[in-house]
Amino acid sequence: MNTLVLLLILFFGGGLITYFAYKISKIIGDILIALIGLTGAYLFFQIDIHSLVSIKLAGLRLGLGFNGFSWIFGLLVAILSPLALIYSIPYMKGRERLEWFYMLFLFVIGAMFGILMARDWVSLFVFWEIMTWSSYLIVIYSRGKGLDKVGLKYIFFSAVGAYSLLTAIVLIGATIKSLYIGDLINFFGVLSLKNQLLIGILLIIGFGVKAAVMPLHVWAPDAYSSAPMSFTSLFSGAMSKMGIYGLILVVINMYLNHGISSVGHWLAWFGAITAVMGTFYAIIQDDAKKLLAWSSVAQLGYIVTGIGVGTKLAVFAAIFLALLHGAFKGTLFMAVGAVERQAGTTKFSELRALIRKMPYTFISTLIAVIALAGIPPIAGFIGKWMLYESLITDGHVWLVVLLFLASTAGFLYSYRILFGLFLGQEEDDYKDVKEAPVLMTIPMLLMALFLVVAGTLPGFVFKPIAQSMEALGFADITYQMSILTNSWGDMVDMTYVAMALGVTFVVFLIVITLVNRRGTRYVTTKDIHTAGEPPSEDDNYHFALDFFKPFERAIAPVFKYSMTRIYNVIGRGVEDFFQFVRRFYTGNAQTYALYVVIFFAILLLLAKQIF
Amino acid sequence: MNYVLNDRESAKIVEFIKNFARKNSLWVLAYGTGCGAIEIPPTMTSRYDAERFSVRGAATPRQADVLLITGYLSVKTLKRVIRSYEQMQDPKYVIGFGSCTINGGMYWDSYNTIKQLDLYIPVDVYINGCMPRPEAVLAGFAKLQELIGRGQANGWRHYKENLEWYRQNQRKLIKNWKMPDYNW
Amino acid sequence: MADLTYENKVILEMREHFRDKIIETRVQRERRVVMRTSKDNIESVLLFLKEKMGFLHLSHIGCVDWMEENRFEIVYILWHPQEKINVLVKVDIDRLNPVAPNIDYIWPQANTYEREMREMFGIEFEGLVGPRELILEDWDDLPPMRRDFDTLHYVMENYSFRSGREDAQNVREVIANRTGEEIPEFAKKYSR
Amino acid sequence: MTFWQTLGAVLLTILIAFISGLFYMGIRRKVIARIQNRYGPPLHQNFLDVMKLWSKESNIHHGIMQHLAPLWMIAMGVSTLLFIPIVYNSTFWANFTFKGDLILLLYLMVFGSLGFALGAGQTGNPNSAIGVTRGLSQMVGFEIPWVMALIAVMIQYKTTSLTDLVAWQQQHHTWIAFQQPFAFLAALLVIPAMFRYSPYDIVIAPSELASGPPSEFGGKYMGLMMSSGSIFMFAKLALIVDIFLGGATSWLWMIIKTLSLYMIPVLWSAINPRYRTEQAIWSLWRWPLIFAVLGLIIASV
Amino acid sequence: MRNEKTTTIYLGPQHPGITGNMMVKLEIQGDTVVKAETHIGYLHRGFEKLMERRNWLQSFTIVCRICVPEPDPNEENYARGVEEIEGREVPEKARWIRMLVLELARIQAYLLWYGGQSGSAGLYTIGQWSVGDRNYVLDLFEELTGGRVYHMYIWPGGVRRDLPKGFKSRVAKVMDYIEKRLDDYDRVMFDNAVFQKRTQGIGYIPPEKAIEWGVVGPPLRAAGIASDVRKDDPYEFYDQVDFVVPDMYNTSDVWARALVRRFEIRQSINIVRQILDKMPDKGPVWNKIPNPHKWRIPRGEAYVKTESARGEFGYYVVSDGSEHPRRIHVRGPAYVHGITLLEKILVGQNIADVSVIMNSLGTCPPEMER
Repeated sequence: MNTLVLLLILFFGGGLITYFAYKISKIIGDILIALIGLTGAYLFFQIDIHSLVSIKLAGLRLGLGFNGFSWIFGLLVAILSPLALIYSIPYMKGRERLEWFYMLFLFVIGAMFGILMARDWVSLFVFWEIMTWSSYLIVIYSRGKGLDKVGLKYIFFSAVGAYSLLTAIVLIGATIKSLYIGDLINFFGVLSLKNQLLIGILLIIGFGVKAAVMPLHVWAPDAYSSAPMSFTSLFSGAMSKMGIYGLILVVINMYLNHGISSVGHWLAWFGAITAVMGTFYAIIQDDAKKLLAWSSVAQLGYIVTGIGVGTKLAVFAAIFLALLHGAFKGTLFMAVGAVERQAGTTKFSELRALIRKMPYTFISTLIAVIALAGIPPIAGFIGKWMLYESLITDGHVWLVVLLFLASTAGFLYSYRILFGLFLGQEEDDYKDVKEAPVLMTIPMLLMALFLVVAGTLPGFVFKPIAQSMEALGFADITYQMSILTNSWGDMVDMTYVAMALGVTFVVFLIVITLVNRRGTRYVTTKDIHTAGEPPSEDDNYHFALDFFKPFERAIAPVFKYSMTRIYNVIGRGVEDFFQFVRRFYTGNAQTYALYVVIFFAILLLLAKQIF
Repeated sequence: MNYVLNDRESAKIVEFIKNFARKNSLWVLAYGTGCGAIEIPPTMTSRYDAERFSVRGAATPRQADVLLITGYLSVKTLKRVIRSYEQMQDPKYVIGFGSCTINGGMYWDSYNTIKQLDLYIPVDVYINGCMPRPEAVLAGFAKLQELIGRGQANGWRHYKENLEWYRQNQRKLIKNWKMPDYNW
Repeated sequence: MADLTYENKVILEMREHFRDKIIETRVQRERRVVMRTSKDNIESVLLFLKEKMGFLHLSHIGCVDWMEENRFEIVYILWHPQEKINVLVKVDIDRLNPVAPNIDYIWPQANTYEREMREMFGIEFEGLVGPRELILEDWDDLPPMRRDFDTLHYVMENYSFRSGREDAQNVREVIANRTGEEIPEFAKKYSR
Repeated sequence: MTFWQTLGAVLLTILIAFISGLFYMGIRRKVIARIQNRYGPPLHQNFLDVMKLWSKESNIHHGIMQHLAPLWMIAMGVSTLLFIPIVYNSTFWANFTFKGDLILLLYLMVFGSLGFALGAGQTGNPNSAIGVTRGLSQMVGFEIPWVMALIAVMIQYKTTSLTDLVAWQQQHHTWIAFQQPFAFLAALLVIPAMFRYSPYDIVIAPSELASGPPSEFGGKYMGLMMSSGSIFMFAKLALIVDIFLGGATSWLWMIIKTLSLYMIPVLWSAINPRYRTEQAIWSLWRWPLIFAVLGLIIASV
Repeated sequence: MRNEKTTTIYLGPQHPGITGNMMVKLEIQGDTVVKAETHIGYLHRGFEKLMERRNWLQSFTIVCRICVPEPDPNEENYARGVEEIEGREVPEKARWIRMLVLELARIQAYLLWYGGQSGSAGLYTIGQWSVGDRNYVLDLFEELTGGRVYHMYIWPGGVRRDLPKGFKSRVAKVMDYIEKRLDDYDRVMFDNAVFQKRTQGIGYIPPEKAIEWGVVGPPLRAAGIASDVRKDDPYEFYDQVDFVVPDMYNTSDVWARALVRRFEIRQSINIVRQILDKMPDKGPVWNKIPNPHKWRIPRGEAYVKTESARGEFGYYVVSDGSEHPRRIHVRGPAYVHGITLLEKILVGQNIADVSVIMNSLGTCPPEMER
């Protein structure tokens, strides 16, 4: 049998088998899902890129098969999913309805592979819906308080996305009489401008929901933080990339390759604003999960900007960032999950000083956060460097400024994750906390290791990206093992960066450790400068609440200003729309229902005009 | 000539350099314990300018070298002084400032001030007077520098070695000993 | 002699309003009016002075221990910001059962004075909120401002003194050793 | 260039930067003392301070991150220095200047502060944490005009490489400060914030936070911090000299230019009180930002 | 139980931002103070108890040590309290000299305040200048009294000794110098936009509550209420000199308090000049007291008050007719300002402003501590 089909069968069939396996015995189920995850990764690497499965069904020509470009996203899913599954085993231990959870989990993975394999719109849509519904069920799986609202928000926005996808597919079918994705790409230039814009924008809305682009991001923070962390690492790390995959398909393959760049530029602006706002929201969160969720929104903003700009280096950077985001956000969500499992909460105001209790989690978090903040020599810097250079050399000055604002402000929440969870005043409350089980730390450490290696020798990651870029239609993709260059010919040699930092660090580590070694001693965090006053039991010396209050005060006017800016761009009355969007946050079911109805009405109107 | 320094001589040279650096960089803990604190600003500011003798303030005990006990110590302050002193990094020096630190001064019969500072923390230099003029304070610092240069300002070592005796004295006064333990 | 009309007016008005509840009134000097009342009436007297007479400002609350007469005398000193007059309201408290009414709802700063008196004299104020310790820490002896607390005795028990001037007995010799000065024969006897 | 030559140049660069940085600090103390009607400490006072700190006999730390904290600083200071061209057209002093560009430097310069912030966080001192939040907030404040000024320069001269910028200025016998005055003004206005001198000394703020993040650092940790501070200070000054003031053809010129540049924040700080955090951010988002926007508009037109 | 909702920060006793040796325990949320608690007692040496053991003359050496930055109002209060109970006359010249000393003390206290206020806002240059210039005033004191800080000069019955030769001209010279320097301070401190931003609108005391809350001195005048003991309850010859009590700076924030002090230090310089003019050249300066060991003060009591640089300084002196004071209770301005008032107005302020507010209220621990 073809490996492609085998892969799908493995996950969908495996999902069903897992369901029954968990009914029989938890241990068998655990072993089974680990096996399925690893087998999936193994099978993925056995896939021949050129193999294609064609099915004729009711007059429709359907096709399954990777191309060079979707393969790179498949790589992300294939590597992240077994790690997430293995991590999930200890993480989910003791929860109820595991069979249900794992079945959906495997369905999501299978559906993601399906989306990437789909060569036609119908199968893409089918897998898209499977992915959406399975993930929706996982989001509401924990049955927590307020989850119905979160789930409603998520499914509502997914529905909006699905309807626009569906409308677009119907439009495509009506205009070019073929549901093959390749056909649309090839004949896109033939379409009238109206159809080009309509189809493209409907598709962008459809994919943009999953990529959490600015006005469509509302669901993301809550959904990311509500799902079990083992799933969120995949949810944010890989599943959001399905949206990115779709956006690349639309923006690069359809528009850019046919000479339309303005849509992309608009998208780039949306992306940059998403990055800034996501960052600002992340800064004011008190919950590590929420913070990471908002940070995901911000990071996806960078990627969307890169795609929107659409130059060679920018798209390269976007794909690189997309892969890295999978790695570091996966790590971070796993780490937060580990903290949640071990310490019982993820609130910054409650947690403190876990570094001595959970050193491995700390190390992987540290590396992932450095990657997230884009500080050399960890890999995150490379993605940011390429993105900035591509924007600067291409003259997108204001986009760079926005992204720089987002990334500098990103240091604030980067620090907060590390400080809030791992540093600060040690208290007896958490003295019994132990390091997470090995099965949880190993996936995190593996990904952290990957980030370090990719920072010094990014060529390993560049290689598949270059291949996929060629599949996208970019010619002459050159890359070197560790040297980055922009189109002006300026370059950065990552080995020198790593060497300069590493050698100095190690040399002085030796110096500072050896000098006066006998006089160096550890003291507890109670022995601090409290102005001479002996610390008392009743007082809290850990500074966690309203961490960035002065910054919040400083950006409060900017906040307001940029919100209105966005809504001006959308082109509606400021006040009305502000009120209108605020309703999403209210979680009132009627408003969502109303919105669905209105949306349908608009769709119908549009459809009437076209057909 | 082929003269090689032996261990003792080289240790001596290292010690000399260390003492030279220590005596020429005295960071004073910003702690006005008693009324003598009023003469510290003049000492530090433009007319007397202690900084030309390499004396400057430090905000926290971790960075400070010199603890200046400016005058009488009440029992409540003694507890904080001990904590501040123990948080300072070796080598550290104490200057007792004013007659109150020497023998209780004019508060000799007060129920709340200590009468003899060196029972509780080791004192390297006393400056007498009530209050000592800034010149006297500078002279005290000069004396301390001289002692450090000769390697004789060893109060901190003495404190470490006789910790039991000091603790006993301290605990006699401080009834509620509620402080974190320092792993000496 | 200056014109003491307002000082007398205060006394008259207080006499009129409180009648025999005001025990003793006199004009001590210009701008100083002294009156005495009893423990039960002190709150109403102070409230009246503040609300009706315009003595808005509480300058001071003092306490004197008249041990021989077995009483504490609490003095509330008020200030009239317009008429520029201090009034001293005195009240006596039994020394064996020192309880006084709390007035920090009238003037918030009275709280500190009362805490101080509680600590220094052991006077309890009914319903006084605030940490017990103001100045002293872990004090377990008599309240120190009471007349029967002997501070010298306490000092002798708890502190040790540097013995006399023994440390300075050989001052002359020390100086002589340092400077190389010759001490004349006659002076050696007195050099201590 | 053999390996040993490169290594020698690297070590010499670090050493010279270290020594001149400490002397600059000494000069600063002296200048401020003179402004304050005082005689001031000797110029070499900072060397003695560093020596004394290294000779401390007991050093405490609250955990591994505090132990590592100064190392991040020194790693950052040294690497930043190595990627900055010091002497124009010199193969010996080239160090790593051809191996990195401005964007790298921008991010490299954050490495140390964030690492140090982690160490300060582990001490558990609330003052340290507050200081860190203030520092990070202020960083957002000054990075925006600073980055915009740099972008203006980059797009005007179509290069992100420092070496190219220096070469352009040396070949045209002019300074970018004259060519791009608005960007230079913006950069000049944020220098006090970059050095955290008054009125932007909100991180250390003795009378509010008791010296803030470094409040638990003493002994060798403080000593290493002072050393790295001097190197990093020199690197920052050299960076601005390279971008705006035409670089230098010899070490002497570099020292003259950096020292005169350094006097600007020093003199400015002597007569200014401290801002509150949000005031600091907004003061940086006012004039510096306006100048930076002007520079950017001029550069992109 | 630990309170997780706030973070505790100790401001003092060992802290560069605290005035003297006291502690303000701040509960903060973000960087906003939600609760402040003043703790004192670090400087308590029980001088009120000690005075009960000393005789009337010995006590006079203790009173000046009550408030370190400005000891002279204490001496003045003590002397006048004793004189009031005993009915002792003071020679005219002594009263002029007392005024001179009090005003010089006020000037040096304000100069020290310049340093504290600007230092707490991070402007160290002013502190270096003004504390340095303060030495010139202290030199005058040294010449007159023999002590830089503790003068022990004003005592019951007069002052301890007459003015040295040529003292008046030296005082006038120092006054000229300081007046010139004040303009420099203005340029760097009051004209500085950053300093204005840091002080305007913080530490607000509602003027309608100010009297009730026990605010005195410059903070009260900064609330627009012209209240000054020198005018309200004149002592010595203050009714014969010409000066203005400022009520035009009435925003009642730190900035207004700074302006009030800036105005008043110039007023004091003026008063000193007037005193130098009006002081008689000749005459006794001390009405001699009997043998101190047998010096009994008749039974009685007195509440005397003096305007110090920080506000009304009151002494409640009680004598039981013996050689020793029965009770001397001190009412310092900081006793109210530093505890209840500070705790009240710190709530809602930024931690960056705590030290600034504290300095503007003139919090001085030694006098609160007794």
